[in-house]
Amino acid sequence: MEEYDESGPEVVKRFMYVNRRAPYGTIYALECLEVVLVAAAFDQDISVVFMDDGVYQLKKNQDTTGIGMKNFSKTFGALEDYGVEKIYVEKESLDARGLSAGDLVIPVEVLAAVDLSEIMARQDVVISS
Amino acid sequence: MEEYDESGPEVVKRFMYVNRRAPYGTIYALECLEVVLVAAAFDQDISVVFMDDGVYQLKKNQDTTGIGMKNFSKTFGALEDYGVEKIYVEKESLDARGLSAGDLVIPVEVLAAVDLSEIMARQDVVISS
Amino acid sequence: MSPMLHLINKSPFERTALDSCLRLAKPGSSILLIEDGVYAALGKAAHAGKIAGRMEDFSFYVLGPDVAARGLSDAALIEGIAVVDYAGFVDLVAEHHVTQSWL
Amino acid sequence: MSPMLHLINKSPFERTALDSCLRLAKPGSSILLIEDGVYAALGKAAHAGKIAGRMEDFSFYVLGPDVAARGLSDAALIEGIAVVDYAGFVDLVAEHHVTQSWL
Amino acid sequence: MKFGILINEGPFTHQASDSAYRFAEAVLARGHEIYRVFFYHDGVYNSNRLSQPQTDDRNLVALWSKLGTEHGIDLVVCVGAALRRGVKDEVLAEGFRISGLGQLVEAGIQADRLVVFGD
Amino acid sequence: MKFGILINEGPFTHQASDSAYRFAEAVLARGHEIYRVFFYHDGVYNSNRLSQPQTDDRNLVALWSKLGTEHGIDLVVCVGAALRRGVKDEVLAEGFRISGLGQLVEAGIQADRLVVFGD
Repeated sequence: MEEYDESGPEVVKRFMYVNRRAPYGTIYALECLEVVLVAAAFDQDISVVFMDDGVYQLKKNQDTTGIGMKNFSKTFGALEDYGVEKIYVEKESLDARGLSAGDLVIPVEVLAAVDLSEIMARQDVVISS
Repeated sequence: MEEYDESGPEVVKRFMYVNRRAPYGTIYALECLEVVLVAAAFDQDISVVFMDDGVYQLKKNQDTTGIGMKNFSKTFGALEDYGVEKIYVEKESLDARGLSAGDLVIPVEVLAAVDLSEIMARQDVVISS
Repeated sequence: MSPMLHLINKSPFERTALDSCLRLAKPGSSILLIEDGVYAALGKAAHAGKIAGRMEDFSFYVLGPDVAARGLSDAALIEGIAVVDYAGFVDLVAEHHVTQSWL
Repeated sequence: MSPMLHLINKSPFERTALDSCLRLAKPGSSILLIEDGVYAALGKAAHAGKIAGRMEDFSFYVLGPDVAARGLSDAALIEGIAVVDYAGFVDLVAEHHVTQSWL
Repeated sequence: MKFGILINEGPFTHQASDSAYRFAEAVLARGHEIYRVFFYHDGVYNSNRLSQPQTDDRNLVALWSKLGTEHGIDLVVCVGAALRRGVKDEVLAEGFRISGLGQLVEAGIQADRLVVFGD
Repeated sequence: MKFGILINEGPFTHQASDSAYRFAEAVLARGHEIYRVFFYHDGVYNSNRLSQPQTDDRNLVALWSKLGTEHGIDLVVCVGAALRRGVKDEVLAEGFRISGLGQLVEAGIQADRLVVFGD
């Protein structure tokens, strides 16, 4: 019985995936996206956060032909199809970089740190890389 | 003839090894020390620099028993035996960390950034990690 | 809901993880400094004000074995930071609803 | 002696490599921004003043392929930074007596 | 209480694996259970049985292998991250198994706490 | 002019190996010579022939192997760094050789320029 309670479909946790790293300089951005795409298949409450240099992952017009790496920024567009709808970007991080929501490849919810803080505090699992 | 000129003992270059990372959190400090000990066997002009968090490599009283890693800070004492005598520490980095030369495991030459800058500019090879 | 535990493993001199954590963590949370993050606990270092100024918002902890490894056992830590060992680390994780690592 | 070439591959938002380089590099040196270091070249970002204020001391370069990869080809770079490709990177290394990477 | 552990970095280069190992030992000593240790990113290198540190250094692959075997802890290496980094069954140390990212998500669901160690 | 290259990080996780590879290609295209590429720290992982990235991704081990073989470039993997990380002859890709740190110092002496790529 206990095992059923734990693994049954009614166990829904709030998972937050936090992206604080720029793309291409390291692989963390790409491999975190791979986790999120897999996680979307589970019936859990998922949110994805981009803050600090992580906001650069979503910058429009990436063209990686000159560095020989895959341009994975287009894959963010698939998040909606995968049912991942809570995509938050910290306003302070955008501002510091002279960016705004219009510079990003997908529509996101831009939140001030104080509001993002409230959402973070409500999570059950926070995964960062 | 040209080959002799290049590989003969009279080719002496100024090598500088730059340490900017704290010990234990990453392996760079230890593996850079391994390079310096090997480099000492070559008849070249060697200097070793500690700046930024690299100055923490030389902090006295390291005791790694609780983290299960080798305490390699004692090995810095061997540098002199290996003939490595130019050991520079940036004064600004020490000051920012509330440290002074007396806190370090070996005697070093403490230099202001402006003076270290002159020595750096005279090198032939700079190796960092 | 119980407060969060935040883990910082980066030196405040080299990375901005601590700054981001202090900006985003909800007051009432706990912050544990491990690995190179322990340098943030030093009372005499230039960044000491960052933590000293937030003592009323957060409970600060530092991992003793990482402090000792770095030769800082005799250094003055910022007043009010509690030193824990690995067992204390486990207890902190257990006592808080969720743990976030600021990598 | 010809001046040095300094390589910066870290974002100025996350690491202090650029600060240390600007403190230690001898005026007259060249500084090339590569990889995540190219974010330091953005005219609109908060750190722009760090480089803009040192234009008389150093020659600044940025690696174009890394700029394009990060979607910054249409972004305004700080005035006076020259964009080079990998061939230009090689030429810069060849023209300077020694290259130092601020890892 | 059931703990999950995520390790993002390989042995030696970053302290992550060392910290996670000491944490795991303390979890068990405290009477808790470890539901799973998941190795992602460069963390997959922790399962490479060819690793041969100097004799006076700790052998993290052997330590994890032993901890996993002796306590029946599920040590899971991410297949995607492992393939690109050249970690395959032919070099996999005892006690580890290679599987998909779903195992990480499942650990997040099943464990009461998930702790991430990385760079 | 003779160039030496030092690579401190493994493939994929950091851009270092990618940058160094593009730089090496440009060095050759400019008519210069590459005296040696030395792989240190996690850079030793660049020589692991088991690396199998996704088919639409670049294969850095294969790229280095090919560049070294076709242009006769000396690709040296540090033995000490490699042993602790489990990179041994049995997984070494073609064109690489394992040797000591003296080879790095020698590259510094013999090459006109040494460029370091890392984290």
